[in-house]
Amino acid sequence: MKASLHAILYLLAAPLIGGLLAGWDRRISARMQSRPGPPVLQPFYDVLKLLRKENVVVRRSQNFYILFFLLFVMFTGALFFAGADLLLVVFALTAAAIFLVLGAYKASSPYSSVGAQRELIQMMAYEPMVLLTAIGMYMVTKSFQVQDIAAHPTLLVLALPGVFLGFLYALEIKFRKSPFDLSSSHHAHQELVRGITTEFSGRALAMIEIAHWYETVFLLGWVYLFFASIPVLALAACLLVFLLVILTDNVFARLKWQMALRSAWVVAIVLGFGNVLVLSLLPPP
Amino acid sequence: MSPDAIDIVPLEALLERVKEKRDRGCRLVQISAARLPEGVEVTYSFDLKNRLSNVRVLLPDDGTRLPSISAIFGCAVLYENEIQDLFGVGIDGLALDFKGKFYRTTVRFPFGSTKAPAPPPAPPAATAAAGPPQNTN
Amino acid sequence: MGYFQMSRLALKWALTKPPTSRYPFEPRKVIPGSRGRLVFTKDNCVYCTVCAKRCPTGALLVHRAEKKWAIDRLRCISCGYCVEVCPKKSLELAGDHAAPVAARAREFT
Amino acid sequence: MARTVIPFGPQHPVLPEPVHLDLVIEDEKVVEARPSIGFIHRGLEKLAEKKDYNEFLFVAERICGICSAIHGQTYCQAVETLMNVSVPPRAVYLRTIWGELSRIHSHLLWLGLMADGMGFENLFMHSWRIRERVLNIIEATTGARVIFGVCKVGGVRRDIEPDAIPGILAELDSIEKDMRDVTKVFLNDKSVKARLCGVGVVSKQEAWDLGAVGPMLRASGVAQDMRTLGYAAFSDIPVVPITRTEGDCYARCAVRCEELFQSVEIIRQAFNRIPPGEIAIKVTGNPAGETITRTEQPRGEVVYHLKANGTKHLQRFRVRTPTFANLPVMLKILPGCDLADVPMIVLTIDPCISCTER
Repeated sequence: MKASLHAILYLLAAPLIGGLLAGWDRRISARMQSRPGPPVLQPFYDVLKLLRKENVVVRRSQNFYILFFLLFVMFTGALFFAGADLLLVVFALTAAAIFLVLGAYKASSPYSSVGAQRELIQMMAYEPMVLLTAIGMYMVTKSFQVQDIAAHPTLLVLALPGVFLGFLYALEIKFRKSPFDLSSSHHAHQELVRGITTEFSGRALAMIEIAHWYETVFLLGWVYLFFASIPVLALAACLLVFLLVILTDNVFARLKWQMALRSAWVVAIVLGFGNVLVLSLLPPP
Repeated sequence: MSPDAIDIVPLEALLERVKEKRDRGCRLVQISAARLPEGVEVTYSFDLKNRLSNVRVLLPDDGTRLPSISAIFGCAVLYENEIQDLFGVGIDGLALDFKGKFYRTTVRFPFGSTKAPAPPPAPPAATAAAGPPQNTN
Repeated sequence: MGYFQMSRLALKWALTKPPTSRYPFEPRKVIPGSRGRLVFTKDNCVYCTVCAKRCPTGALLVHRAEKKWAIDRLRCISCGYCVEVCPKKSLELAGDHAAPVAARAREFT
Repeated sequence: MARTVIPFGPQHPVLPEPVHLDLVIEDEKVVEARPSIGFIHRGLEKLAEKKDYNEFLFVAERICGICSAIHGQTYCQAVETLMNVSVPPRAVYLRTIWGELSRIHSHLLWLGLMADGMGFENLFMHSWRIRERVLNIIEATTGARVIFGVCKVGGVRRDIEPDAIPGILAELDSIEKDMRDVTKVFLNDKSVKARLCGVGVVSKQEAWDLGAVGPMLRASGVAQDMRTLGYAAFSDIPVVPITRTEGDCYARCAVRCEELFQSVEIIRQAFNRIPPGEIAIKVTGNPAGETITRTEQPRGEVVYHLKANGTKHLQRFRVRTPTFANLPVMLKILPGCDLADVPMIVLTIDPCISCTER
């Protein structure tokens, strides 16, 4: 009962929180760039406007994939906040991303298909680290269930410092922010125009935006898990991680895919796998 | 620039002269054409150690074609296409021929043409694109 | 450290007031000496048409007989050539800029 | 292997200039780049037949929005050569100062575009913030921000009052400090270096043979700068060309970064030495003869070829802009690079297509 309540709460509140976070992100980035930036509610205005826009598509079916992308992202988050199996959550997230990629391929524009290829590469880059995070959490708590992990009495980050750092790295890729904004960036100034989202407009683009908001909250929820035993600390950690993401977004050039892939795997192996290895060698407490 | 730095050569000697410049290690600075009453004058400027030297040929208005120097200086292609599009000069042996599509001008050969006059009927847009009449003068 | 070279500048500016101004709400600061709107003073003008003849864009129109002076704001490039050639000093460039206009039209004075 | 054609331009967010490239890519390697330009040919050279040589100055200044100051200056120099006019020394110094200010603003603009091309928004905004301060100096001294409109045949239109000079120099010091902060990121940041180093390498010989000019040529190790010809006040203020040897995008970026400070230094010296006196002399008569005048624009060597026959209209007005000379090099180094490198390579020639097509 409590689990489904959490899931419903997530489905209702996440877009609001995610949108506000996006607004603050734009605001803080703007200040770092020496300009005032838009109102905090701007992301909501944008989405409301997009919803009223004419729907221009290359192929009608491309928007169908986007609908599923949004639904799967919502489903992933709901699973997570309902306290379900972490592995299931990881694969649901992957499925969601695949729908976005399929939609981009369907649009058959050179920009969006190269963007889709890059998105697949990015998925390859962060997927190992995300899985290692799930495994690391299992090794400490002996459970894949999110509710058990959240209820674990110790601070997970103490046992999983490497995994946590590695997860932050994956988070950067997942947020599609500089230096990993290669498949699609928040602004169009790149060689692929807007990459994977180039050919989406109107309602489909609004759905992609909303999906990002859901994703943001869900991923920050994952950060929360690392500190779950002390809720205040956990919330502060989420906020700090969010600020860190904004800062890195502002102090990095876009990396090329080769370097993004290589660095992500190095991080996954050294920090993630190393941490898990150490845990498995230590005698159980 | 003193005018004596311009070396006026007959058309046949052009390639040889240009090759000579190339062998001396010159850089092609520019190729410029100018319409004179008797034809089109093409000037090739070269630079070596910040000193400019020029080679000039005159193309009479009887459809004489200009040999391309793009085999000697690769970068001449752009200049030669420009001359072809603006002055209507036929050029032989272009390494990359845009076939009159280098500049999409509304008026074909705005500086006239050395070829026999057979311009395609100018679209009515050509006169409109010249801008509204000026009230000066 | 090779990465994060920008962070000092970014953090510094995050805490500093942005140097931009919110333009339509805050009027632009006029820099003295700026070449802005062309201002015509009728008093001295003898309608000699020199300004109209010299204007590089043909923005000016002067009717000698009807004693009319006109400007097309969209054509004017604020170059100041007319100001220079005016024998009676009836033209000058103000520091502020002309209000936006949407269509080509001559303002008659 | 899948071949895809990626259209790049004429309207593309990386490069808001009308040049079109069909990039044939295999995976993400560019195997072929087919150019087409000519979308905005304005026929400015032809316009010389309609405008007299004094009016035409306004056209020459509008060949390009960014290098406008030096276009105007070069045009005046060329006409003055034809008419045997010697310009008062104060005017010559003022031209030099404005020319160098325009170099600073052009390079800052370019640095911003470059940062934006590699997805470094913050650096882009800061480069342009500093550029805005330079533009304020330019507006206060010339009356306009981009098209200066201060040169005229025989001198300049405006003077910089002696009491304004200390203020300008103080502002310049502060701008210099700001520029140090930003160029430090361009030159040292690892993520920037990862995008620039080893990308689009042009050897010294290649650059020379393909007729490259300006920072493009200097970055490949050729010490060529038209300012060493000693036009304007450069006969009194010596300029040592800034060169690098790598010939890659990083070298081109570094050359421009260093030129910013070189220009600041030139402006300081010019203000120190500026002689008092007239700023223009009256010019009568019409030009006659022929001249080829070369000056150094922010983007490289610009060539003005003027022919006049003693009437008030020029017989032939022809400009070879630096971008035009750099295009062949760009086309040469595009094949073989990554798709992500294309913006870097296209931007490092500092393309100004409006200049190119006139």
